[in-house]
Parts: sequence; C-alpha cells; structure tokens
Amino acid sequence: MNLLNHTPILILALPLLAAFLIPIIGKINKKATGIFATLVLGLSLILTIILAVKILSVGPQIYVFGAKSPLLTLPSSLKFPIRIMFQVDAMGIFMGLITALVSFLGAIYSLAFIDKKDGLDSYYSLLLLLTVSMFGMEFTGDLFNFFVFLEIASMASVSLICYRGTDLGEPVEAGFKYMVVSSIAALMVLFAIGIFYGEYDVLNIAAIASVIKYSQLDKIALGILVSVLAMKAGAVPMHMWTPDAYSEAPAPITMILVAASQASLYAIFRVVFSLYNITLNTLAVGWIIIIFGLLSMFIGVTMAIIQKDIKRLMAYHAISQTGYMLLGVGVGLAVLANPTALQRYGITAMEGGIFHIMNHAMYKGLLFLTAGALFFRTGTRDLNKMGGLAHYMKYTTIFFIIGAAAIAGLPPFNGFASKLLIYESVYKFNPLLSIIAMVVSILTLASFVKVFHSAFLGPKLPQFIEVKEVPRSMVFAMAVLSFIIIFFGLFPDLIVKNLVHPAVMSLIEQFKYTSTVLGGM
Amino acid sequence: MIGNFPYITVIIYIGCGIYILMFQKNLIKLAIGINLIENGINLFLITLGFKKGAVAPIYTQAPSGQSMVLPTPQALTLTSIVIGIATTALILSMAMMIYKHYGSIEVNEVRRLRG
Amino acid sequence: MKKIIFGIAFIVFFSFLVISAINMRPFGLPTFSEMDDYFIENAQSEAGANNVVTSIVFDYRGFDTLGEATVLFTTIVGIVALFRRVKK
Amino acid sequence: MKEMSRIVKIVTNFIYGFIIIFGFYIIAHGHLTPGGGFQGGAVVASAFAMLLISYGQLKAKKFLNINIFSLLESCGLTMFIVVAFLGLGTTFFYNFLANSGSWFGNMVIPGINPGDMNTAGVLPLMNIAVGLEVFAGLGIIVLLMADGAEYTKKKENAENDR
Amino acid sequence: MLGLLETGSGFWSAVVWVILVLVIGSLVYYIRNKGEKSYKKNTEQDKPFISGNPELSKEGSHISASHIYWGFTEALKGYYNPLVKIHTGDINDYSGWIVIITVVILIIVGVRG
Repeated sequence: MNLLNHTPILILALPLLAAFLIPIIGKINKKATGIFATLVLGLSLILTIILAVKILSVGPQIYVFGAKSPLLTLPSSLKFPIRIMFQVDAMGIFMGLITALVSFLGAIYSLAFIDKKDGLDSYYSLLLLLTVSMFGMEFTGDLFNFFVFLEIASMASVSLICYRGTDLGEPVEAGFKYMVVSSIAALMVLFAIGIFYGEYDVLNIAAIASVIKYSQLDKIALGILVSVLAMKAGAVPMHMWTPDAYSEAPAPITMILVAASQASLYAIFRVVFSLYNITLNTLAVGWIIIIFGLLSMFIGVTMAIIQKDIKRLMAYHAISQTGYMLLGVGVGLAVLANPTALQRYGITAMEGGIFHIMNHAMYKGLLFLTAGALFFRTGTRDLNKMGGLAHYMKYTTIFFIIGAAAIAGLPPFNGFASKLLIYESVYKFNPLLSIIAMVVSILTLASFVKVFHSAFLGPKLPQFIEVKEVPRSMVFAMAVLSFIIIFFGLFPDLIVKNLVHPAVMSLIEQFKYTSTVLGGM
Repeated sequence: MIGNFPYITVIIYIGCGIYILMFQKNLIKLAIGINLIENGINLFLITLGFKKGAVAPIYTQAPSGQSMVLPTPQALTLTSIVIGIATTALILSMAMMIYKHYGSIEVNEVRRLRG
Repeated sequence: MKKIIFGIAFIVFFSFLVISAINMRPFGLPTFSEMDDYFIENAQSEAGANNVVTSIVFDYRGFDTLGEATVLFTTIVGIVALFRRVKK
Repeated sequence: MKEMSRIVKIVTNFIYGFIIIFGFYIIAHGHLTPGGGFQGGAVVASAFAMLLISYGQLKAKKFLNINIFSLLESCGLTMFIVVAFLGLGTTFFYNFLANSGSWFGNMVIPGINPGDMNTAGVLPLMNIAVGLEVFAGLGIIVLLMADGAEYTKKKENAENDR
Repeated sequence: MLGLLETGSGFWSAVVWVILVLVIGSLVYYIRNKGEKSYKKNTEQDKPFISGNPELSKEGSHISASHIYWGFTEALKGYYNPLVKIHTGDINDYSGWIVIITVVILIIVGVRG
C-alpha cells in the first residue's frame, strides 16, 4: 500500500490518535505529553508540506472514506457521491499549511510557557484536537462533516480558553460567552445544511454546487451561513467575543485561535465561491462582505487605541486585520460576474486578501507570543504597570519590533506586500475604500507605537529588577515566526506566484472544483 | 401550508430558543435555550427524512412490502444529538465554575470583560 | 430601546424562518432521494448490516461518527481540565 | 449530594445490573436491531448515574473510579480509530471484514431476514468501541459534575473574589 | 528578478528598497560625521537643558499607557462614548447582534436577488 495516497487523512488521523493516547501517557509521565504532542505536530507539518508539493504540481487531491479506492468518488450508476470525502485544493492546502505551522510553533512555545504543575495532558490533548478540527474544516468536501469539525473546534477552543479558569473567573466567563455564540453559529450552520439536504438530498459541497439553483431557500441558507461564519471569523459588529476569548486564553492558544477563526473565514470564501459561484448576485453579496471588512477595520483599530490590556489591544487588531482580508476578497467577489474587471483588479485584490491571511497568521501570532512572554516574566497584562522592559528582554523587544512593523505595513516586512496589493487593486474598484484602508494602517502603527513606548521603553522600573529573558523554546518559536515574516517581506513574489495565485484560481474556477468530484459533467 | 405544519413546529422550537438567548438573563436558561434550538433542528432533520406509510430502515423482521424512510437524516440526527449532549455538559460545567468565582449566574453580573 | 430593536430583529428573523418552512419540500413526500435509495438498496450487500442506519453511521459516514466521538472526548477532557484541582 | 433512603438503594442494587446488561445487549445487536454504540452506552451510563444518585457521590466514589473510566474511554476511542486505520490497505474506514467470510464476515441474504449476528464486518467492533467510549465518557461527566457541584458549593463563600 | 512583485499597476521589490535604504543611510552617516567637531563627551554639552529647571527623576518621567493619545481620545469623545457603550459584556447582546446582522443580510439578499 502506498502511504502517499493517504497523506490527506494521515495529516488528521495521526494527531487524532495522539490526542486519544495522551491521557494514557499522562498517567505514566506528565512531562512526556508535551514532547509527544510536539513530535506528532511536527510530523503532520511535514506531511502537509508533502501534500502541498503534490497538490501544487499535480492538482486537487480527493480522498474518499471507506470506498474501494481513495479516488472512487462515484459508485457505479450514480450521479452523486454518497460517501464523505476530503477534497483538498490549493486554497485548502494553503490554509492547511498555516494551521500546521502555527500549531507546531504553539506546541513548542507551550513547552516552557505552561506551568508544569498539572493539567498538562488535558492541555496537549485539547491542543491536538483543535489542530485536527482546523485541518478538517479546511480539507473536507462534505457539509455535515464541516459542521462536525466546527463543533470540535468550538469545544476545544472553549476548553482551552477556560484552561486558567480553576483559580480565575475571567477565563471561564470568556469561554462561556464564546461557547454560547459558537453554539448558535454551529446550529444555524446545521439548519442551513438541513435546508440543502431537503432541497437536493445530497451533502457533498461539489454535488450541491453543480445542481444549486438559488431559490428562496438557498437565499435564506446563504444569509444564515454568511452571517454566522462571519461571526466566527470575528467581523464587526459580531466581534464582541473576540477580545474576551483572545485576551483570556494562554498566549500560544491565542495564536492558534487566530488560525481557527481564519478557518471560519475560509469557510465563508468556500461557501460563497465554491458553493454558490455566480448563481448569486455577486454585487450585493460582495458589498455585504466589503461592508463587513470596512466596519471591522475601522472599529477594530479605533477600539484598539484606547485599550489598556496588551492582549486585548492585540485582539482588536486581529479584528481590524480580518477586515483587510474581507475587503480584498469581497472586492474580488463583487466583480466576479464581469471578467474584464476581474482580470484588471479582481484577481489582484483576492491575491492581496488571501496573502494577508497568511501574513496575519504569522505576525499576529508573533505579537501574541511576545505578549505572552511579557506576561510570563512580569505576571501582568496591564500596560500601565509595564515599562522599561527592553532593558531586560532584548530578544523579545526585537521580535516585537518586527511584528509591529509587519502589522503596521512598514516595508520591507510582509504586511506591506499584501496591503500594497489590496490598496492598489481596491483603488481601481473604489478609491474611498483604499483610502480608508490606508488610514486604518496608520492608526495601527500609532497604537503599536503606544504599546512599544509604554511596555519596552522608559527607565528601568524597580518592580522588574529580577526580570530576565524568556526560556529558549519560547525564543525559538518567536524567532521562526520572525524569520518567516522577513522572508515573506523580502521575496513576496515567490509566495504569491506559487501559493496564493493557485489558491485564488481554485476559488474562482468553480467548474474545476465540481469536476474533480463529478467527473467533468 | 398545512402540509408543512411539522416544519412550523420546528420553527417554533428554534424561535423559542433564539428568544431565550436574546432576552433571558440566567446562564442556566441560556443552556436551556441552546438545547431548544438543538431539539428543533434534530426534529427538522427527522422531519425531512419522513416518508408517508414507510417503516424504519431495518431489515431484521421488517414488515414485507413496505417502503422505508430515508435513513440519512437519522444518522445525522444521531450525530447531532451526541454533539448536543457534549455542548450541554460543557456549558453547565462552565456555569458551575462561574458560580464558584462570581457567586452569581446572572448575566448582568457576569460581565467583568467589556469595553 | 435596545430591547425594542432586538424584538423587531427577532420578529423579522422568525418570519424568515417561517418563510423557509413554508417553502420546504412537502412533508412526507421527499422529492429527490437518490442517495437514500442507494443506501436502502445496497447497505445489506456492501456493509452487510441489516440496520441501514447503523451501516450509514459506521460505514458510509463513519468519519462523521469519529468526529462525533471526538466531540464527546473533547468535552470530557475539557471538563476534566476545568474541574482539576490546582496543587499549590 | 446526600445518599438517598434505604428503599432506593435496595431497588438500585436490584436493578442496575439488568440495566447494564440491557445496555450491552443494545450495543452488541447494533447492526441488527435499532440501537448501537451510542444508545447502549447511554443506557449503561444511566445505570452508573442511578448508582451515583442513590448512594451519594461520596460513597459512590468508592466503587466508581474516574481513572478507570478515563482509561476505558481512551481505550475505546483508540480501538475505534485503530479499526479505522486497519482499513488503510484500501482506504481509511474501509469495511475490510464485510463479506470476507472471517469474523463478522457472513454474507447477508438481501431483503428481509431474521438477522445473523455474524455479519456486518467492522460495524460490531466499532459499536463495541463507541459503546465503551460513551458509557465511560458519560460516567466521567456525571461523576465530575457531581464532584464539581460540591467543589463549587464549598468554595463559594470563601472565594467571592474581587 | 527575484523579489519583484507585480501589483497590477506597478511593482514592488523589497530587495531594491533595502539596497536603497542602505545607500542613503551610509550617505547620511558620512555627512553627519563631517559635522559636530566641537562636541566633547562628559561635559555640559550632553546634559539635558530644561530651561534651567532641575532634571526630574527617571521613574517619574515615564508616561504610562493610559496617558498616551489622551488628546486624541479627548477630541473624539463623541465617537468613543457610544462605541464603548456598545461593548457591554452581556451575552444577550452578543446573540442579539448575530440575529440583527442575519436579518439585515437576509433582507439584502432577499430584495436584491
């Protein structure tokens, strides 16, 4: 048997098996669980890279569960696929790479960050489960399977947000709020899936996309799906859970939660582009997404400026950066119907938006990790209490400068490249949007100057005399992210040509998506 | 219209759940609301699978010569029921921890995180 | 004021749900059922189970069942982590 | 919670064995009759819940051990996913035992039949695995929430923090 | 060439930018070195001159976070007060916002096709 045919499932199944085994390992030796989880995540990262190379060279990969062969999508004499299948195309593997990298680095960071007293086995098991759920959301080609993985993601994230809740009240509160909203979201998604099933009696995304006719029910399902998935992605004005959850979770978990919310963002794009392509009124829905993006950008950044809690401030920045992605892809969707505009600036805007997803995962993860390092040494997240930490934590300071410059879109870091793509293409669509985006970028720089001044600059404060640099594993995780940021900033064309452009094409060309399953009908 | 009365029942379930989530102030009641939505949606799936005058899709000593109801919604409902159990358990445990830390389960007092 | 806005939104949302209920396929007469007919016909020969629902749950859609068991496992691990005693 | 009256305890001792046996019956016949791993596991867990309620959680913890339950749960899930892995020769979740003539591998007579235990390939194995996981898991949930109720109630006045 | 990113209406190359920055920076450094002949270390010259007032202590001179951009937030009070008031940490509001946005999207999609 050739294991290379089975990479799409092995990427998921190995961390899942490890997650099931970790409670048993934890009974023997609690320390070993962290090492074990890190090794398994590294293995799945390697497998993801292998799969990415294969997909970008060969084409979309299908994996049908329980069939006679992994590629047998349609049993004899049947128009629709009946089994669950993974359908990994360029977009899915793009998100999969982000997920694998971020969770691997999060596990490495956790080795030193999480205190060794207790709960280690639960922590790493939940970490692996969260990673698995994100992979599933990004790879699956079946609507109900997507719902199941959405629920796993909610449960794992909530449990991890509540991880510090044994002796603190706020984490449990944040977890409860996130639990309530994500349950609503998942149940509404299930309602929409029921509508699709009732109409077409099929659950495969590609099969529905081939027969969808945009009736009244489809419109209602579209509205429900877009709104609740935008909520899961943290779009204003449904963003209130985001600062609570991001600020109360442990720092590596916050970095992974960013990737998890981006998986929901990916789900919006998948629904809008692959499920209903041009059958829907692209201008209206595109403008809905653009308005989401504008509100998220502006309100997110203006709320961030007045925050005192460093992780809360960064969480609001995560909201405002999500706005950029929504803006870019929304412009691409708005012009999806007329090919000339799509060729002129639509594809470029979508490239900017999709490229920004990866950049945002990287530099926001780096910033959250630096915030976690500050919390690890000083024990506080309040910016008013900090000061002069650059005297003690040299590496952390450098990493923070890199991350802040990247999120503010200063050249030559990676944030600038994607934001430049968004500005120039959106300007051709509507100049006002581009100007607002630039203003938001300036405000972002302003608020990070505030953080840098109040946390790192200033004289040595007496209460931080014994503060020293963070342990080596945390420094390693941050260093890897900084290297990736600088590399993407210096050579953006490599990423855009090889990873982002195929992803955008796989979103735009619905026919390819359906024909890989249904055999070119 | 009257043929679709079961769907109306489903919608009433979901509406009651949404109403509780929007207007009730007690964390346990919020959990009840989420459960109501779940039950409504399970009922919705089962309703979609019903076929007039059909029997359960099990061949063991089934009455002969009768059609069977659609089996897929039953499988989906089984999955979503277990997921509902899990959600409820987690939410209630969190409500207990909130009561431990805050001494109250009223929404108005469980709002230290804001702004 | 806030309650009024929420009430209006809730009523409109409920009316949309009612619209969807009215447009749903007629109760008891499924219009399409290719997938389910395939299951009912071939479950015995392919999965070898008399119980078609079980054959769907564990064979045709077995991956969903794995995810569902995973959800339960996640919840249990989460509750264990939530109620753990911190050794000071 | 406190332990309940003598009548309840006697009836519990009387009944819970039958409930557990009934649950395992449902699990074992999941591929022939209505039911399966989840339903049967829930029935078994209900027996444990009855024990817990009637004996009170202090006494019940003497014979209901959370560690054993969590071990059983992990074993059940591991067995489930391992059975899925074994199909990896063809595909993940491939039903490699059905109609193979070996364990649970008898051919089924198409159409209505009295039912044969020795059919359906990996389905009975998965049923057993899931049943194990579900009754252990629900048992853990019940025990932990009963435990946590005491835990939160006791600390309530002490830790009204802020 | 490597690092050349086409943006539809132009191009961006970070490598060229870095090289340019290095060249200009070295130029500026050279020009700067030509000046300041009369500067001597550890004399009156490198003491801060606060119009004759005594220099206050280092700890006292640290500005805490909530005072940065005070004027900005003060000027935009009319914008910030309602915005902060919306963010009540109230779970009912969270779900209410979801319902409101869903309704708005449903109306737009239903009307505009």
